[in-house]
Amino acid sequence: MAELTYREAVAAGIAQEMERDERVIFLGEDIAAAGGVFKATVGLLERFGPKRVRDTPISEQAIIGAAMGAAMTGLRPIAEIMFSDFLAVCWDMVANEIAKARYMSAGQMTLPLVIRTANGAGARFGAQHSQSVENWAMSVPGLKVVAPSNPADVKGLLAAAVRDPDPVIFFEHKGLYASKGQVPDGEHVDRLGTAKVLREGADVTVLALAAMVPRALEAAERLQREEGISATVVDLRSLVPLDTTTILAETVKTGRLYTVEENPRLCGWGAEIASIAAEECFYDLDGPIVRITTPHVPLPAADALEDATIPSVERIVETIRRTAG
Amino acid sequence: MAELTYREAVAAGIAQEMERDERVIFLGEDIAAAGGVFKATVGLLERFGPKRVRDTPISEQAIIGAAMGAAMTGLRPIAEIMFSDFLAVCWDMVANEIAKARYMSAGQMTLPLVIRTANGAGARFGAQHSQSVENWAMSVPGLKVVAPSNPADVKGLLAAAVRDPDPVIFFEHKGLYASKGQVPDGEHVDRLGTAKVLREGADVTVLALAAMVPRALEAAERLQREEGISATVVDLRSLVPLDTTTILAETVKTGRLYTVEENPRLCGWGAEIASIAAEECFYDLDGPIVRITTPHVPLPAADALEDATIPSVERIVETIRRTAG
Amino acid sequence: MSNSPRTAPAGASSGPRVDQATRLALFRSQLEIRLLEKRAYDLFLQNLIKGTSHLSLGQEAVAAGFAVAMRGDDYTFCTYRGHAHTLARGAPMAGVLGELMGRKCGLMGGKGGSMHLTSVRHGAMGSYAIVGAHLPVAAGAAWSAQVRGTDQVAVCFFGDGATNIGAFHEALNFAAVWKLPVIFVCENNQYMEYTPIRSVTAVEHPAADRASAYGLERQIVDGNDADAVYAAAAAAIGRARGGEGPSLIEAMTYRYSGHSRADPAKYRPAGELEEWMKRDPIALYRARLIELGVPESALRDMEGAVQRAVDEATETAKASAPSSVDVIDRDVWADGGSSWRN
Amino acid sequence: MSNSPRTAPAGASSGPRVDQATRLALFRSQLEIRLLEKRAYDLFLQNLIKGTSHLSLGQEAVAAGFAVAMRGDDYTFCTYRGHAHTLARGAPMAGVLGELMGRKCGLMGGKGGSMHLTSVRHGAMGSYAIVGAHLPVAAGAAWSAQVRGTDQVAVCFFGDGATNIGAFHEALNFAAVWKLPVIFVCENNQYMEYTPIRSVTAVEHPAADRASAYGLERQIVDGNDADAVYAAAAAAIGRARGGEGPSLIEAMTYRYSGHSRADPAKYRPAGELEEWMKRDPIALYRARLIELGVPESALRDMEGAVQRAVDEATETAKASAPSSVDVIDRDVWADGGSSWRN
Ligand SMILES: Cc1ncc(C[n+]2csc(CCOP(=O)(O)OP(=O)(O)O)c2C)c(N)n1
Ligand SMILES: Cc1ncc(C[n+]2csc(CCOP(=O)(O)OP(=O)(O)O)c2C)c(N)n1
Ligand SMILES: [Mg+2]
Ligand SMILES: [Mg+2]
Repeated sequence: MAELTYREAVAAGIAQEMERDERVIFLGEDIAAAGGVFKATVGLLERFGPKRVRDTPISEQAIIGAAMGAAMTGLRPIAEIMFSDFLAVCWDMVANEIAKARYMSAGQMTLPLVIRTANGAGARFGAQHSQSVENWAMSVPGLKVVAPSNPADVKGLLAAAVRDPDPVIFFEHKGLYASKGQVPDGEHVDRLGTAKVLREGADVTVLALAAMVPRALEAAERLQREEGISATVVDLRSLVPLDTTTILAETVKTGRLYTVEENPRLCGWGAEIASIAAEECFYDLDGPIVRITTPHVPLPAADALEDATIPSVERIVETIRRTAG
Repeated sequence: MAELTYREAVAAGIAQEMERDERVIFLGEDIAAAGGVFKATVGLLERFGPKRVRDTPISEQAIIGAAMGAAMTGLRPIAEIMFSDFLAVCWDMVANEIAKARYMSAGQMTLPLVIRTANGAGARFGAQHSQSVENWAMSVPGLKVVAPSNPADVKGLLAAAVRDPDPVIFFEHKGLYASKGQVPDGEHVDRLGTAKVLREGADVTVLALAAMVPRALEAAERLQREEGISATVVDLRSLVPLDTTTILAETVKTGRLYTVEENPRLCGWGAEIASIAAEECFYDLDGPIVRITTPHVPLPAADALEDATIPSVERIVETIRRTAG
Repeated sequence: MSNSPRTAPAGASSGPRVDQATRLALFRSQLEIRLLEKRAYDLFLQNLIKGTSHLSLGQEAVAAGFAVAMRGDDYTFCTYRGHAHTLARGAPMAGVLGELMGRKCGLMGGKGGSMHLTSVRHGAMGSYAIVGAHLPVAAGAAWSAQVRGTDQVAVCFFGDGATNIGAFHEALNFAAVWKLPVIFVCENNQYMEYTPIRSVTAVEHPAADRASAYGLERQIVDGNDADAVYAAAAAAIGRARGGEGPSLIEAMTYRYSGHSRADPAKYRPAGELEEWMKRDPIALYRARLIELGVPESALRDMEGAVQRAVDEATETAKASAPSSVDVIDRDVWADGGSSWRN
Repeated sequence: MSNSPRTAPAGASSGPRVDQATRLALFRSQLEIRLLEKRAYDLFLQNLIKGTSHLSLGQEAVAAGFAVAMRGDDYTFCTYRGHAHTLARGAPMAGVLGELMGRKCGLMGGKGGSMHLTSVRHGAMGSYAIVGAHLPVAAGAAWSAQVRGTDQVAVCFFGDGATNIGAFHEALNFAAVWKLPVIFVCENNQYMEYTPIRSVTAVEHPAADRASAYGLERQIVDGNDADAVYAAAAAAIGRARGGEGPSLIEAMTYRYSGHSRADPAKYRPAGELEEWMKRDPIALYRARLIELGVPESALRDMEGAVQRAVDEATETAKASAPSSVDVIDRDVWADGGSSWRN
């Protein structure tokens, strides 16, 4: 085990896969010479050379289209979209082309590619650089969707994403890049589609993703301490495939389901999971399903405003305290 | 009252508003000289002239961006995006620019504009011309979302959308363009954010949108006749604002909630509404909430395949029969 | 904009001499497209083809000229108007007609439909129905060839209307900067759906007049002359294979039918179609072959053979069962399934 | 790419003679930007400005040259690097600093932040943080002026990097075809974030070398010379007001600081910054004014006045309360609220 930051784990994961498989290539804006604007890809150019690690123009449609063309002809591209908000400028490539190519061609094409992107709030970047848009990807059939909460998962899930034969949208949380954690030494490959139960409790089940995971854990500790409420906390890690087995099993155990979501309220992953639970384990529920989300507003920029908009530990504790009774 | 087709109601709605308010202007591909590829805008160029009704290049970002610029400087543009799938090529304009401008500017700007677009399946156009993407718009704060199911609503809600001071994405269903219905004579303006109870029942509440409305109604008739199950059918009409008052009231009355959705399964409007119900009227529910949706796959093209993919009357009847017991 | 191309085919004189076998291949390819698409048209009228469909009648020389100049392992990317390009690369006629008819024997078993013809084993890497989207994808395939060190090239066909969309610009710059072996071919048939391209474009030649914006040579070719297309194609492909980077070629042509099945094409000025039909690519080419000494009987034999092939393909497609509903939840993922949960 | 502009300012000689009052306005505008942004930089270091921020130090002449040539009711559209343009249109300094500091007195009360400065009453129609997005929006504002029959113009500023994104292409063609009164101004500061523009662009001048693709004149201007910018601006604005359509102008300049707060700009070759600083727009302009006979004391007075204004604005912003959380659910909709349900 070694301690790495979340951003170092990104570079480590890419390096591990580029080392192993020469078909893996990497492109994006400022990712090569500069090592990425979040410094998450430092050293890759030096190590793998300009043929495999390339800076691009500001042309997101070209970046993603090029990844698609490369993937269908035998390579395994990783493309970076600097901020997940910019997926909107190449959304056609992602949602209409990449997601559908295999299906439309009746399996003639596979697209083993990864789109890495910095998601989420916390840096006071304002409404166009802070969104959590994993639900955009989740809503489109044909895309796998991953969002790790810690360095070990970053490396392991990124490796799994690169090895996966299907397109994976890999949401890194920009608020977590500086966070540290133990990462297994040597080759580390995780499994897509597996949630992790981080804490077992008896009263409520709390689902969280990415930067909401540490907040949910801290809220669980406080709920235990201050209210005697015992919470299970599940880190979803992957939205597609979705580990409904774990999710439903953990929900049934406590009978009370909560989601903690950074995305704006409407049609988030929490809505999807809440409605799966309301259909599939309705009779095991002991009370309302409660989603704790960012309100349905664009994100404000000022620190005081941003902090008050995204679900905080305080808000999680307060909501569960109020409703879990 | 006059009988109009759904497509005629589009032109009638636009004409009514252009007549009333000279700030209303209209742009899009093939909308002027050709009267629209769905013939939904026939006669507008002749009536209002080339200054107000303009054909554009195939440049969706320019079309939507131009509408935005015009709206913030005193006009009330209507922009057509020929197929709703193409919203993906201008998604940045819609989701990142238009949706957020008022908020980011702290109310300095308002964007009274309408984006009309042909949504939905049934024409055997395949995966890139048949999607139902109203949930894309619903998931973005700052957009109003309307999807009418009949000619009267088309005219009335389109007029309301044009008069609304906020951006409205107006989803016309291409499978309904040829359908006919009575439309009130003279000026007709409806209200956004109001669902309509089309049929009252005692056993189950069925929510539907656009082309799923006639199917839900037909299914309700069959359920009554064949199974003795009495269904309330609600036409949502508008997703944002969402008429939760009507939705929850009708859900509570029967205790059983169903959605009939054309969108692929994950994160659709049904997921949002199901989770609102699972939170807000949990104790009034008598059984699982069931979403009847298109499976989470891209849409196939062949007639036999497309028909078997989208929720059919048969599938609605069958699902409710099986689960409502 | 006048009806006849104003510019001499680029590279026509300097290009490779076209030999007899190549000429016959060019003729045959055009014939196959023409006769198959005419059949497709008949099948619409019989309501055996549902949905939409976009024919290339009148534009056959572009598809043929390029396909004949390409190598088996090169890549073709085309639009919804892609029957011609898919056929020209060698995809089976029954597979094309079957797809249009929604039959099991269709290239994609009916899942893709007319607008998405794909035959990877023939290098036909998909037909794309969102205008402009495939230009970056073609650049990516070319990048892949460059990285893998093969000398494959990618050829990407698109309409005049596609030149005004953002993806065009991004792909052209990207390909030029990375010197990718990709050839962008604008089939300028003068119209988008119903709107003349000249009414919405800032320059007269929507592709060629923009080549310099990407450091590329301005190239216009007579898209109704298969030899001219072939010569331009061969030259551009040669440059791409040789590491000299991309080309942008504007082929001037005309579509005889409406934009799609739904379009009676009433927006065309009287006489315009007739003018273009005088320069029908297949009639012109047939006359040229005869002038060059090919016996008319040989051409008649070929015409007969192609017609029989189309007839047979039609029967095969008609005899094929409708697409089977159990493919609906297949092939979303590489494991063959569509499951998004465990 | 050499450090000094190679092309004489377009229209500089043919442009309007710049009178003394205009010259003083140009100087003052540049000073205001420079001194305010230096202050902003200090406030970062004191951690009073959080989040990111993109300074225009070194590029002031472009903002000043255009703003002085514009009319009060004209529209400005700019990027995240928009402090300069917003100030130049007359937005209050305290409003700008307050926004950067997340204070109530901010132009948008802290809701937008540094990258989205907007002051509609000054014609500053927003700062846009997605590269290229505002070009079509500016075209739309120009279209609106055309439709409403006013002679307002829209001026749209963007970086060299923005020339490779799709929206650039769509907006330019759209504006050209509709002959819209919009001026597209590329501030070529040689770099995108960390990557030199020349390494990812197919032509040397990313904007000017593409003007012909939209039927526009190739225009390059010395972006460090406020007079040259002013002259080019006045000429383009005059054409736009006169119904002669859009212009595309590439202004050659350089940013002194890194791309944003996070960037120490280590990627720049040694000496490059120093070369450019020799041609500092404000120093150059000051020298010119003195050469033209403006007494140095007058300039010193102005410098003092501007510095005092910046100091005052700083105090006002510091004294202002932090943005109030009750604005979070305001102003999603025109009714002032954020409710998506009844
Ligand atoms: C992004 C996008 N916008 C609009 C359309 C609708 N559409 C399909 S084909 C077409 C016209 C294309 O014209 P052109 O590029 O000249 O090709 P042609 O059909 O003439 O071969 C349009 C507008 C689309 N498919 N994609
Ligand atoms: C679509 C998009 N892609 C990438 C970015 C990230 N980004 C912000 S500024 C920038 C560089 C822009 O360079 P340029 O256009 O030259 O403007 P400058 O910052 O030099 O003024 C990039 C890549 C973005 N904001 N939007
Ligand atoms: Mg065309
Ligand atoms: Mg720059």
